[in-house]
Amino acid sequence: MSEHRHRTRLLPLTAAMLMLGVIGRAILALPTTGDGLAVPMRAGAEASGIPNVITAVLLDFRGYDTLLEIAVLMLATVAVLSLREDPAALSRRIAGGAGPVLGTLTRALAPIMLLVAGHLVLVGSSGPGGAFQGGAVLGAAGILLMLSGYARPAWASRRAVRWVLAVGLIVFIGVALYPLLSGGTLLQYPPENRKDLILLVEALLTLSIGASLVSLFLASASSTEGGGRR
Amino acid sequence: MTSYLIYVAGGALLYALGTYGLLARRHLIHKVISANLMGSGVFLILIGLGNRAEGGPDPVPQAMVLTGIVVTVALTALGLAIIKRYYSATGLTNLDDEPPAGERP
Amino acid sequence: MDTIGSLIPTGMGALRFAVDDIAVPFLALFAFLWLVSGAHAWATTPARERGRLFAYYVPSAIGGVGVAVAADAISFYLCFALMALPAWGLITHTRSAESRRAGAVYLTLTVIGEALLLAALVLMATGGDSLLLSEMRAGAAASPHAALIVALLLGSISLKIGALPFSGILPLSYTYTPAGAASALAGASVKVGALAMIRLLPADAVGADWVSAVMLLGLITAFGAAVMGVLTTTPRAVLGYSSASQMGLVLIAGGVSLGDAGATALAHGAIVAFALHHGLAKSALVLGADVAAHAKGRERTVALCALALPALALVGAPFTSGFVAKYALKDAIHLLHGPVPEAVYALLPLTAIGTAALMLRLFVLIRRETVGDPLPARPPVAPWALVLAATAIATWVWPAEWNRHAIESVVSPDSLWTATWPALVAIAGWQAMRLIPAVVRRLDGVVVPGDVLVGLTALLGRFDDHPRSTQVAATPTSARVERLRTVLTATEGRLLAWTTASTILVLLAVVLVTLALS
Amino acid sequence: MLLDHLPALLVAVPLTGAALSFVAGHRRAPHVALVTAAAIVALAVALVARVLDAGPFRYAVGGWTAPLGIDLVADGASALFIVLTAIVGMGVTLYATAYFRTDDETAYGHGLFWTLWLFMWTSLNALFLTGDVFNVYVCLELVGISAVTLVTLSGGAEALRAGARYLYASMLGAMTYLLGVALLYASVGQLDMTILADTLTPDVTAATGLALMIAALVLKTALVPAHFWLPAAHGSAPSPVSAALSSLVVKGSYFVILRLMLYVIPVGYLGGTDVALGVLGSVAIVWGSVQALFQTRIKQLVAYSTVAQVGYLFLVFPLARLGADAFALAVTGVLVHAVSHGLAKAGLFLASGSLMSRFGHDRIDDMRGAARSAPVLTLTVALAGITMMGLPPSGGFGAKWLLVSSALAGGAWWWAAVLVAGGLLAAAYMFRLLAVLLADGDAVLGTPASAPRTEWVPLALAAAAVVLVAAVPLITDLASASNILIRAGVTP
Repeated sequence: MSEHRHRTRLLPLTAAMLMLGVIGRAILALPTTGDGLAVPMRAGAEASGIPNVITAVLLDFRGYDTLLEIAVLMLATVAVLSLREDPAALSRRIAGGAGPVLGTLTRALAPIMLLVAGHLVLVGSSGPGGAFQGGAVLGAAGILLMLSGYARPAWASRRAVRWVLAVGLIVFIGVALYPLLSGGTLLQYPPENRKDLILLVEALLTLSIGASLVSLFLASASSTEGGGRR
Repeated sequence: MTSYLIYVAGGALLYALGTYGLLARRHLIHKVISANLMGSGVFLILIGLGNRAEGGPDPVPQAMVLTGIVVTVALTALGLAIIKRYYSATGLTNLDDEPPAGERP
Repeated sequence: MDTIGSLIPTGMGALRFAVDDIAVPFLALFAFLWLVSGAHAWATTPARERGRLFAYYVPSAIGGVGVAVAADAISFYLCFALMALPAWGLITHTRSAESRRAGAVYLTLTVIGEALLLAALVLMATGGDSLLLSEMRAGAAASPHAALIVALLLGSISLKIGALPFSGILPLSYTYTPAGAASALAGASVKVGALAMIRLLPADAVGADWVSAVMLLGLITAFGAAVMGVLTTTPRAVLGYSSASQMGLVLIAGGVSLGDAGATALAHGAIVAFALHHGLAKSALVLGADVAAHAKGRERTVALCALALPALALVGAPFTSGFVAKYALKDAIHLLHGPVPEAVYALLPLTAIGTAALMLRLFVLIRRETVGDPLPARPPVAPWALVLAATAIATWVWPAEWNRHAIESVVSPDSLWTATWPALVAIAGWQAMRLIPAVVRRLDGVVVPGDVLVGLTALLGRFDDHPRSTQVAATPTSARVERLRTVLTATEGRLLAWTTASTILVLLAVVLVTLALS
Repeated sequence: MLLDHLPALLVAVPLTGAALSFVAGHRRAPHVALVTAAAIVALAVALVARVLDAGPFRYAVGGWTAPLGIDLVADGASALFIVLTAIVGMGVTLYATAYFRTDDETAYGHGLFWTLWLFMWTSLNALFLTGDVFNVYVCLELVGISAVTLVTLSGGAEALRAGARYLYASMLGAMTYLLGVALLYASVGQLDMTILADTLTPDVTAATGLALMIAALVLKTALVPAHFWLPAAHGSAPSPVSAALSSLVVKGSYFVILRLMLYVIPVGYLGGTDVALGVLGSVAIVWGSVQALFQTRIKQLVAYSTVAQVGYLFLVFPLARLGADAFALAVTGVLVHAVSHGLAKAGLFLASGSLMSRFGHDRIDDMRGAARSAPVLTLTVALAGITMMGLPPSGGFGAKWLLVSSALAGGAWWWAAVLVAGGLLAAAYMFRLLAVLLADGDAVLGTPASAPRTEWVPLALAAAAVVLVAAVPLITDLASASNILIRAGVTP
């Protein structure tokens, strides 16, 4: 039997159905309204003067989650890098290269994407946007460049790439610890330079996230020579 | 008032579907996709249930989902990297820990 | 309850040792025997094997000596375990299949004994706020679990001293052990069971039925082990059964000690007396048997004659240490009334017949034994001579209450006769057996060292291809183990397969939810 | 006052170390790791001193207290686990400096062990400190991703297969846990453990959510029958990783179960779940030990021993419902067990790793005679064995004593019987291993791949476990300073 044809298996199916039943029963037992923490969160956001309540939750109230989340992302990058087979994966050229159309298009698009990424970071504090969105656009630009045959620029040594990947997290930790000097707690930004600090962190995070996404792509892409081994 | 139930029910279905896939599908990438389905299911449930709040959706589940998505991305990236390396080391696309489906009694 | 500190007995985390009245005789005995036996072992072990033997001997000796002065539950348990577990390495020193099997049986029973002891100690400690043995023993009588505590302690002690049905543990552990180490095991290690009786068994905690039952068990062990010992084929096994038989007598004293306080004091005296007497005599026999087996001509004759001293002591002949010990035991039993104590009192002299028969059997076997294995040097005589000297005088000169009666009555014809006739009966019986050689040949070697235990393991392994032998313990049942291994690893393999395992996990989640909602 | 910020620093310092070790490159990363490890040890000791001195305290990250923000909670139990992690972590770091020394730049994940390891340390500390059930999810994933990657570090097919299984198990666990949090939050509307503990009322959704969370954590702790990922993962990882996984990572998720079951959830709220966990724990003790007895490869044996030892950790739950005395004794006992097993198992795994590199293989039966050529390692195995068997004066003995006392105080002798039987089974498999090492044999030893000086690290860890009874008073004090016992009404 081909391994692509799948035969339904009864026991796992039963388990999944039972799970569905468990979830269903739990959900149907809920009252139709439930505020959770919505009310105090909104009040808190208003008090601290952040217009977007979700941003307030992400960056302020539960900023610790976000710090660890950045750690998760960098960890995943490190993990994938540790699993790469080609030590030079980060500096290689992707097989094939680009035709004239893709090449020209990429060259035209890349600066615009850079601009969009920057914009997303800037609006992040008040509307939808932020480091993840910006980083995603930045990463996409990078991957596009790689796909069209560009390699890592010559000036970027291995050490420099590592710095770019880590700088977001390092600066984030630094900024998180900074309030400790003035008697605050971790991540308790002083109100006077709160905005600047967040912007600094977001900007560098965007850079690191973008670099992470490109690294993830490069580390797992097949090498130029001879494709993947069997 | 109970429109949230549509999302929640959809989420629960996705979750169960993903569970079945993670448990029963043999191909390694199928399993990763199934786990992502489970994740999407939970996210839908979170968002859906968060919509029961009066005066606009509860921001906390939304923040949780955003964090959850990043974590899931990280897990997925790691999963794909391992699968790729495993494939190149063994040529296998499954865990090879049980007889093929056809040979089972 | 205000603090958890109050729940955890004070002294947890500290080891306390003390030299008290009980400790002194045991400390003297254990230290002497472990040292002297060690000297013998050192001299008789080839240099390249010394490291391996003493890697086990030294910890065992440390535990064996330390246990005498252990004052709290934790140090007692520590020393008990430290002595008993490494002894496994002494038993398996020769690395033959039989010795490995003996080691496995020994280890299993020892670890079970440890577990019972631990349970008893914890139970005793939960009653009061002390880990001091003296206070725990006093508190145990008032504990609601007194009966359980006594039962656990008796179980543990029985395993240590080889009471029926565990009598096989002693011959099993001596048969394959090098002589020096065997002397330490036979002389010192087993006596820790006697020490445990004094240190732990609470007085007046359980009813007279218990006293009777334990005394009966002791008596049966004394007789039963003697019978089995006569039917085995190696000197060491005979010595092992003789130990079990003698420890049966100690168990009788242990039974008496469960009674009221007056009887307890006397019983403890008897236990100490027996420990000194039997520890020294048995060590002298083990070392002497080794010396005699490697001697030739006239030296051999001298050695065999010297060996008669500890043998006679075990029988309880007049002017020997056994005479003192028996007297102390009789005094203790005499204090109790009722059918069982009186019956035990009446039957006690008969046990000497069994012991005498054992000793006769021992001499026959030693004389029969031919020595094949070359030693680097002949076994040294000095350690043996030291133990012999100690056997001769220790119980008589020890400053204590328990030897006064014996010293007073040592020259009375009545007591001399009481101490002598069992030996004469045994000799008469032995001569009578010569008239029926066919029966003797058939019975010779009926009992394998380890008796019931080996029988039990053999029963479990009866699907094996190995033919059962009555002369040596069966070899390890490797085929059965292999089959079990296959079944278990295959089961685990199936359980570990992803789909099965993850499905079980999801079902487990469902079960937990169901339980949570029920 | 720096002492007030200890919880934040215990997360921030290793996290900084992780980022810097990545930048430093594979040659200088070990130095970064050593400096970081030393700093964490100092911080962990300070935390213990602080908790003993002033009791449990909360740390509001960002200045927002729960329910708005996330509170870190430092109490006796978390301080104990953090200091255990610090000690074992220091040992693993020292050992790894020799173990991963190689001139091949591409070996062992291109020298990224150090970064991954410091990430794992960060996440464990974070897990022991967090007071928020959603933050637990993030921490668990940090632990999971770093652990999975560390397992695959050798790059061999077996390690990759084990890593993949471990990853799928992690995914299943993560999703189950998150689903549980979603349901719990939908019902109660809170994420902070203390607030949850105060506001939980009988409710189907909340109970379902909590039960799902427990099930997910059980999977991550590898309690039978959810142990399916552990033997392969712990058995095929590089030895320093195995040590950290077996001794610390399973404790991370276990710690959350402990807090949930005994602190957040009122007794009886989850019906018979606590008894079910105890029963599974008993099954784990027997099944893990029996499997350990039949393993032919040394690290598999040690890994199955972990399956068995994890079982003890779950006996606390049925014992905890047997009254205040039993509760206090059981919690203290299980803390002692966690510490002693952590130390001994780390020593055992590191020693196994050294034995394997000395022999060039991992077959137990072919390690005869190791005692003569590798006495330090054999002694380590023996000392670890003492703890596994629960002989005095080891921590294993202290734990067994306390747990048996708890069972007897609660009048439930059958749990005591399980505990005592567990010691017997441990003796069986440890003696089997020791018998081979101590046997005579001409073990053919290659030149040690790792520097012999690192063999003292496992010895020190195992020896620490053996004398741990001396630390029982300290652990008792920490237990009294834990929120679990304070809430239960046992005040210091």
